[in-house]
Amino acid sequence: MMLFSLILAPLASAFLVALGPAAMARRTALAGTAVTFFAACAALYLFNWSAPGYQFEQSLPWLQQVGINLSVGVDSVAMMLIALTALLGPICVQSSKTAITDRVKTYYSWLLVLQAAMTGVFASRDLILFYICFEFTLAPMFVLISLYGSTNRRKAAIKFFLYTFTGSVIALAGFVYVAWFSSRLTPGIVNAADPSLLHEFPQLGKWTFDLATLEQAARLMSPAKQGWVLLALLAGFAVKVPLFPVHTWLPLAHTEAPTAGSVILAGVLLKLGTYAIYRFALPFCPVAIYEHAPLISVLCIVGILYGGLICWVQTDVKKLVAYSSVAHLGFCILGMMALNNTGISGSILYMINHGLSTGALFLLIGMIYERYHTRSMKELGGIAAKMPIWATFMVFFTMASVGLPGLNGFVSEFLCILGAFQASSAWGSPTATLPNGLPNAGLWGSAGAAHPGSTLGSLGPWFAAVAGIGMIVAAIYLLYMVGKVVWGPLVEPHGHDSHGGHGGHGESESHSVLPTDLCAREIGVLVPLAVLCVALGVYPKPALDALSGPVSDTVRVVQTARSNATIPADSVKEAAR
Amino acid sequence: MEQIINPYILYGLCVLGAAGVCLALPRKGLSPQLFGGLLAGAVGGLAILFLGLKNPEHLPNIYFYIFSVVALGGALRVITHPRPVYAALYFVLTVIASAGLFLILSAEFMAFALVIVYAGAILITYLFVIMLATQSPQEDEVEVLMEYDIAAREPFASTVVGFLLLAVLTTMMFKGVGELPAPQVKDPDAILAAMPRRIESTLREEGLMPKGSTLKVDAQTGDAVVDWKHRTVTTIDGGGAPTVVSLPDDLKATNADHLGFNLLRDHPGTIEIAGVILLMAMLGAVVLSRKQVQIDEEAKMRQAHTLSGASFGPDSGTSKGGSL
Amino acid sequence: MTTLTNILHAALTGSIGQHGEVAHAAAGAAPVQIAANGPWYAVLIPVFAIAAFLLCALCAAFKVKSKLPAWITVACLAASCGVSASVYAWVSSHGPAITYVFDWIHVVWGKDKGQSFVANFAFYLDTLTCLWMLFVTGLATLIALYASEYMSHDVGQGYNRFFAAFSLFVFSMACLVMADNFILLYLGWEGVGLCSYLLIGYFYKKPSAVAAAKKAFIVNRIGDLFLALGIMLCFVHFGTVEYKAVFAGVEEYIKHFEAGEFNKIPPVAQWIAYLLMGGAFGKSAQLPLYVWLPDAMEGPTPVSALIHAATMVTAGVFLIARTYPIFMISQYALHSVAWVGALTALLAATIGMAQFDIKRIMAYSTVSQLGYMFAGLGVMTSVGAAAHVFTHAFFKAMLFLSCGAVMHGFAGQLDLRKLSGVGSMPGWRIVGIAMLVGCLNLAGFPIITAGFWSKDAILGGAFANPHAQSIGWILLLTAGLTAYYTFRVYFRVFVGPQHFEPGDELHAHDDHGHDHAHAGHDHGHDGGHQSHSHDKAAASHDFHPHAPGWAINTVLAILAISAFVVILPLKLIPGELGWVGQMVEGSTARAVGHMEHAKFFGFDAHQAMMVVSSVVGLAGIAVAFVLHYAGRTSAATSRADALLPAFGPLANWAQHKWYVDEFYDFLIRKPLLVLAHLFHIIDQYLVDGLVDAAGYLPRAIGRLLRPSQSGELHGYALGMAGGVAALLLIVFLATTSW
Amino acid sequence: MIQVLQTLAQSGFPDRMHAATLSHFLLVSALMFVIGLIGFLTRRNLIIMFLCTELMFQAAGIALVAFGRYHLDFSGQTFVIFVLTVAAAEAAMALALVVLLFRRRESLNAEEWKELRG
Repeated sequence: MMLFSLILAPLASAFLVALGPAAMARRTALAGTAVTFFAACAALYLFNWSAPGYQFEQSLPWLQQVGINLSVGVDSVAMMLIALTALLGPICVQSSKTAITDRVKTYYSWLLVLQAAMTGVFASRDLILFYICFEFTLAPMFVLISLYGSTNRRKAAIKFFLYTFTGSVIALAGFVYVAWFSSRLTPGIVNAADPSLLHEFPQLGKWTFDLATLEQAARLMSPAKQGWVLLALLAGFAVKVPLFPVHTWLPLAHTEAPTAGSVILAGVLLKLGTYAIYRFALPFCPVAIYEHAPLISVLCIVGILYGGLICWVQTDVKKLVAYSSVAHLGFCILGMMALNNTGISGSILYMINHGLSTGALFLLIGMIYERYHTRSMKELGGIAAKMPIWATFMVFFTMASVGLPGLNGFVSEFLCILGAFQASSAWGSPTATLPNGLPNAGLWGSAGAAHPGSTLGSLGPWFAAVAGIGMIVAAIYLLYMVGKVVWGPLVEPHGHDSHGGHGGHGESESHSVLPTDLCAREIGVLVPLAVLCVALGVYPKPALDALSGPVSDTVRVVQTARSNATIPADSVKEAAR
Repeated sequence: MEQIINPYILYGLCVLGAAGVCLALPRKGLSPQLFGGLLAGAVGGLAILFLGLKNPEHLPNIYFYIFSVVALGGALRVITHPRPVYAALYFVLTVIASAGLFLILSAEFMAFALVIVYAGAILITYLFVIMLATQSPQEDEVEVLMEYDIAAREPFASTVVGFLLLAVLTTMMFKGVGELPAPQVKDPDAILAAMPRRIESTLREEGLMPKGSTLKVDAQTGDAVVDWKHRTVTTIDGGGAPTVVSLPDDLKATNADHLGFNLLRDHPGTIEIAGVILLMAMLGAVVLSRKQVQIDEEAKMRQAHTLSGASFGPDSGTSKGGSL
Repeated sequence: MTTLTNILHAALTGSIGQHGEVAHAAAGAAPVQIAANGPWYAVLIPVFAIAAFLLCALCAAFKVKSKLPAWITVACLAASCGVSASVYAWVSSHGPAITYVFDWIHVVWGKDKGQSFVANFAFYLDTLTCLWMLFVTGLATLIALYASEYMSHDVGQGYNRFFAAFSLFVFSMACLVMADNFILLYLGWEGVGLCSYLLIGYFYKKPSAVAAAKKAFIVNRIGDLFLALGIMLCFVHFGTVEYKAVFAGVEEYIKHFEAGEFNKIPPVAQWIAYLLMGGAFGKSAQLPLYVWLPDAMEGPTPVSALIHAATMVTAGVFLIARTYPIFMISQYALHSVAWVGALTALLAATIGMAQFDIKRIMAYSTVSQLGYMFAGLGVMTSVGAAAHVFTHAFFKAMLFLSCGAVMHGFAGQLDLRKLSGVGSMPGWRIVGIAMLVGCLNLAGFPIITAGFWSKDAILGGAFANPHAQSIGWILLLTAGLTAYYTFRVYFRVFVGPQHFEPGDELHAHDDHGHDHAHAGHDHGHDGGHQSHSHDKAAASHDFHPHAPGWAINTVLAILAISAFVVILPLKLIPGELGWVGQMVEGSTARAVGHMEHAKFFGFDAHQAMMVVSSVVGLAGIAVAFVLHYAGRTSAATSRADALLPAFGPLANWAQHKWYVDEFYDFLIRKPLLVLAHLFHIIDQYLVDGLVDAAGYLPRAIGRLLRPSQSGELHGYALGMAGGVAALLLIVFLATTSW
Repeated sequence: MIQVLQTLAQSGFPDRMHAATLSHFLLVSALMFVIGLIGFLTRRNLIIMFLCTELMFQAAGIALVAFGRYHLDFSGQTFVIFVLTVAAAEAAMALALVVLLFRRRESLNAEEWKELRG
C-alpha cells in the first residue's frame, strides 16, 4: 500500500488543488507534496536496504485477460529515485511561489499529476502500467511548458511531446513484442533453452506483462531478436535520456519550460530514460546490449564532447545547463554500458546526483530570471557583488556538477568512467591464462599479466580516456558560465537598477516581491539539495551498498547471457590474436 | 451453371452504354444528347435481348419489357434534362414504371404504395421546393436555365466510374444468380392459419359454418388448426362435436396480408425505428426551416446584383452566368 | 640483491597484503609492518582545518565584520600543526601506520582481489606524510597570520571568504598528503584545485583574475584527467587503489627493475607512471602545463605564497615521491620526469629573466624550482627533491610575502622599473632583510643557505647519474640564471636610490566605484588605501608607502630565521641531507637500485658540485650586481638595458614568455572554440534540422493530399463510387476461382 | 385494365421464378442504380442530385422485390417499405436543407459549398 499511497497522494492533492480556490492552490500543493515527501521518508525508513529484490510489492488485478495488473514494487534503485522525486516535489512547489502567479490551479494540479506519474514509473512492476505512467508524464509537462514557459514555449512543448512520444510508441512495440514472445513460449522451448527456467513460468503460454516473467522470457530470444527489441527500446528511452543524435528537444524544452518544469525535467524526467534502460534494456536483451555497448558508448562519448563544446558557445545560461545535461547523461549511460558493478552503480548514482545538482542549477537560474528577466550571459555578469548568497550556491552546485571530489558528482562520474575503463575483454580474463595454456595477451604488449581489476566488456581505456576529456570540457563550460555570470564586473540588464521604479512593469513588480539577494524561502529550497550533495559526496557508502544487490543481479544476468550466447567468445578472439 | 450472359458481351455493352450515357448528359452548346440517349437505350435493349436469347425459355412477362424501357428511359431523362421540373416529372414516370415492375413481381401493395407515397407525396414536395428555389421568369422573358443545370460536371469520369461499377456489379450478379439456391415453395396461404377470425368470418359468409360453432384453434398459439393438404379446418359446434369443413377456394392470403405479417410479426423493432426516423426527420425539417439564415456579404451583393440586373438590364441576370 | 630487497621491504612498508596474506619476507630482515591503527589524533589535522572552514563560513553567513575568521584560522591551523608534530612523534617511534576514519566509496562485487573498489577516508602516515604535513601546516599558520593583516582592508567583505577558502585549502592538502589511497588523494588534489580557483579569483571583479582562476582550474583538470586515468589503470592492474596493496603488488616488479629486466614488467604496469606523471605535471606547473601558474599571481599574495609557491604546487612532487616505486618500475618514466623538469627549469628561468613584474618573476622562479625538484626525482635523488621542496617552501614563501608587503605598501606596484631602494626606506627594514635572505637562498649562496644545500643535492645527483649528465648541465645553467634574475630583483627594488611610483590600484578602484561606490571601494584592489581620496591627481601626490605592520613583520622575521634554521636539520643530522634524508629514506619515496656513480671530470660529482654550483651562483649574483646595481641612478634604467640589443629578438620573446600562451591559444583554444561553434551550428541546423524535417514530412504529405479534399460534394461522391467499385472488384477477384 | 392488372399479377406467383428471369430484373435494377449514380455525380443542381438518390433507392427497391419474389419471401417488400421510409425522411430533411442553403447563397449549385475544403 506504501507505493500506491505515494502515487495516489499527489494525485489526490491534484484534485484538491483543482477543486479548491486559487488562493489556496499553492498551499494545498505544498501540503500534498509534503505529505508525499514524508510518506517517502517513511518508505525509506521501512525499506530493508540490505535485502536484494523487490519490496512493498503489491498487485491489483486489472485487465487479467491479457495479463495486465496494477502491480508495483521497488528495489533499492527505484526506491532512491522515488525518494528523489518526492524530494523535488515540495522544492518545485516552493520555488514557484513568485514565478507563477497566473492560472495557479492548473499549474499546481499538473505539477502534482506529474509527480504521481513519475512515481508510478519507478514503482511499476508491470510493463503496461509502466508505459502508461511513462507516457502520462508527457501531458503534464506539455501543459507546464506550453502554458507557463517563455516566448517560444509552444514549439518547445510540441517538439518535446511529439519527439518523446514517437520514441516511446516504438518502445511500446518492443514491449508488446516481448510479451508476445513470452506468450508463445511452450515448455518445450523453455526446456530446450534451460530446464531450470521452467519453474520461472507459472503460466506458460499466457499473455502477461509481469516484469519478472518477461525478464526470464526475453532472455530466451535469439541475439538478433534481442537486437531488434533493444533498438525499439532505445528508440523510446534514448530520446528521453537523451543520447546524442536525439537530444535536440531537450535544450529547447529546458529553455522554454518554467523553472519548476526544468527542475523536474532535469531532475527526474531524464532519469526515466536511464532508469528504463537499466530496468528493461539490460535484462531484456543482455546479449544485444553486450554486442552493441561500444556503439551506444560512442554515442554517449560524442554526446559528452559535442554537448560540452556546444555549452561553451551558448549565451543563454539555461540552454548551457540544458546542453550540459546531454553531456552528463552521456556519462551515465556510458557507465551503464560498461556492464560491470562499478559502471552500473556509478550510473545509478549519477541519476540521483545529476538530479540534485542540475536541478539546483536550474533553480538558481530561475531565481536570477525572476529578478532580471533575462538569462543571457551578455546581459548578466558579476552577480556575486550583488547577490553573494546566490553566488555561493551557484559556485557550489557548479562544482558539484563539474564533479569535484567530496561532492556528489565525483563519485558517480568517477565510477562511470572507471567502469568503462575496466570493461574490456582486451584486458584478458581475470584468470591469468587461457584454457589452452597460451599466455594472456595484454593490451599493450605480449607480456603475460593478470589484471585483477578488469572486467569482461566491450569498452576499454580508450573509451574512458576520451570520455574523460569530457571532464575537462565540463570544467571549461561551467567555469566559463560562472566566470561570466557570477564573477567579473557587475553587469545588469538595461533598465534594471536599484531604484526599481521605472522600467517594465514586470520588473517593478518583481522588485516589490523579491529582495536583492535570495530570500529565506529560496535558501530553504536550495539547502536540502546542497546538504544531499555533500552527504552523497562524503558518505556515498550507504547508497552504494544498497545498490550492490540489484546491480550485481543485473551484471550477473548480462554476463551469464553473454557467456551462454553463441556470439564469438572472447577467448576465441584472443587466441586468434 | 454457366454465366447467364457472356462477360465480354457484357463489358462491350457497358462500354457502349457508358459512351451513350456520357453523350446523353447535358452539355453547353451543341450536344448529341438525343444520339447519346438512343445509343444508351439501344445498348440497354441489347443487354436485355442478349439476356433473353441466352435463356429463351425463361423470358419474363411481356410487360416487363414495356415497364423497364419506360423506367430506364425516364431515369435517363431525369439525369439528362436540364430543367429540374421536368426531371422531377420524368422521375414520376420512372416511379410509375417501377410500380409496374413491382406488379410483375407480385408486389401489388408495394406497387401502389410506391405510386402513392413517391409519386404522390415525395415528388410533390420536390416540385414545391423546385418552385421555391427557382426564380420565376418575368413576364416578358423566357425562362432562365441556370448555368449549373446546363452543363454536366465531369461527365466522362462519372460515367466511367458508374459503368465500371455496373460492369463489376453485373458480372458478380450474373455469376452469383446462377448459383442461387432454388427457392423453397411454400403454400402462400399458410399464414391464413394465423388469422382464425378471417377464416371464421369467410366460412360464415359462405354459410359453411353454422351459428354457435367455433373454429378449432391451437390452444397455445391461438392459430386455426388447418389441414392444408385438403384445405380443411375443423369447426366445433356448441356441443363440442368437431366437424371438418373445407375452405372455400377464394379464401386466399393477399399480398397485403403477407406484407402485414412480415412487417409486424417479423420486423416489429425495425418498424419502431422507422417510426422514430420519420419523427426525427419531421422535427429536423421543422427546426431547419425555422432557422434564420445569415446571408453572407457575397450572397447579398449577388442578390442585389441580380435584382438590379433584373430590373435594369434584361440580359444581365439571365442565362449564361450573368449572375455569376 | 637480497639486501636491496630487504631495504625495499622497509621502504615499501607494504609487506602485509590487503587481505591479510603475509608477503614473503626476505631472509635476514623483518619486514616493516604497517600498523593498522595509526594514532587517532591524525584525524584532527584535517578536522581542525575543516572546522576552521566551517567557522569561517558561519562568519560569512552572519556577515562578521571583524578579524575573527583570521584568528579562527590561525588558531585551528596552529592546532593542526601541533597535531602534525605529535603524529610525527608517533610515526618516528612506531613506524608507518594507517589511521582509518570512515568508509567512503565501496563498490563490492566479489571476494577476490580486484573484485571490489574500495576507497576509504583513511590516512597513510609515514615520514614522507609527516614531512609534508609539518611544513604545510606550519607555513599555512604563518601565512594565515600574515594574511590577517594583509587582507585587513577587506574585513567584512571578502575577509570571511578568503579565510574559508584558505582553511579549505589546508584541509584538501591534508587529504592529498595523508591519503591512504589514490581516490582520497584525488579528492585532495581537486580540492586544492578548487581552493586555488577560488583564491586566484578572489578579486572577482577583475576580469584578469577570473580568467586566471579559470585557466588554473582547467589546465589543472587536464592534468587531473591523466591522474584519474592513471588511478584507473592502477586499479585495473593491481585490483586496488590503496597504497599499501598497490605497493605490495609493485614489490614483485621491483626485482625486475633491479635486475634491469624491464621487459618482464607488464607494459600496463609501466604505463601507470606515465599517466600519474601527467597529473603531477599539471598540478606542479611543468611543461607543457605550466602556463597557469604565472597567471595565478592574480590572487592575493598570501595565496601565491602558500598555494602557488610553497605547498600546492609541490603536490606533483609529492605524488611522484609517494608513488616512487611505480615510477621506478617504468622504464622511461623517471627519465621523462627528469627531462621535463630540467627543460621546465630552464624555460621558466629564461622567461623569469626578462620579466619586470616582481611577482611574476617569483612565479617563474617557482616553476623553475619545481622543475628542479622534478629533475631531482627523475635522476633518482628523491631525497634531494624532497629537501628542495622543504627549503623552497620556506624561502619562496618568504620571497612572495616580501613582494606582497611591497605590493601592499605601494598600492599594487610590482614593476621593478618603478621601485628602487625600498629596503632602506623607514619601516621596510625587515622586508628588505627577508628579501635578501630569500634571494640568497634562491640563488643558492654557498654554505650558509639551505637553498644551496638542497639544490646542490639535485645537481650532484644529476651528475652522479650516468644517464643524466645533460640534465645536470641544463640544471647548472639554470642555477646561474636563477641567481642572476633573483638578484636582479633585489638590486633593483630593495637597494639603490630611493624611488617609487604607486601602483594603479587606487585608480582601479576609482574606475570600479562609479555606480557601486561603497562596494567598489573595498573590493577589486589589492593593497589600496582606504584613507586616500578617490581623486587620481591627489592619489599620486599624497601617496605615502604603507609600511607593513606587526603581523607581516613577525611572519617575515620568523620565516627569515627559519630559512637559516632549516639548514640545521639538513646538515647537523647525519646522513645525506640529514633529517629530510631520514624522512625520505624511511618512506615509499626511497630510491632503490644501484647504479654506478658517474664522475664529474674525474671528481666525485657531489663534492665537485659544491664548488661548481657555488661558483655559478656567485657568478650570477655578480652579473646582476654589475648590470643592475653598480652605478644605477634611477629606478627605470640600468646597464642591462644597453645589453638588450645584443640578444636580438630573444629578449623580447622571453619577455613575452616565448609566446607559449599565444601558441596554446592558437593551437588548442581557438580550434576548440571554432569546433564548438561548428557543433552548435550542426546541432541547430543538421541534427535538429533532421528532426524538424521529420516533423515536416507528415505536413508535406498532408499538403500533397490536400487537394483531394476539395470540399466539393461531387468529388467525394466520385471517390466513394469509385471506391465501392474498386472494393467490389477486389472482393470479386479475390473470391473468384478462375 | 383489370385484365392487364390480372395478367400482371398472374406472373406465376406463387410458382418459382427462374434465376434467368430474376437476372432481367436485377439488370434493370443495376442499370437504374448506375444511371442514378451517374446523375448524382454529374448534375450540379442539388435537387436533381437528390432526385438521383431517389433513383438509386428505386433501383434498390426493384432488386429487393425481385429477390423477395425469387425466394418467395416477403421481407424484400418489407424492406422496400423501410427504404420508402428513409427516402421520405431524407426528402424531408434534405429538402429543408436545400431550402436553407438556397436562401443563403441564392443558388442550387452544389459546387457553391466548399467549406470542407482542406
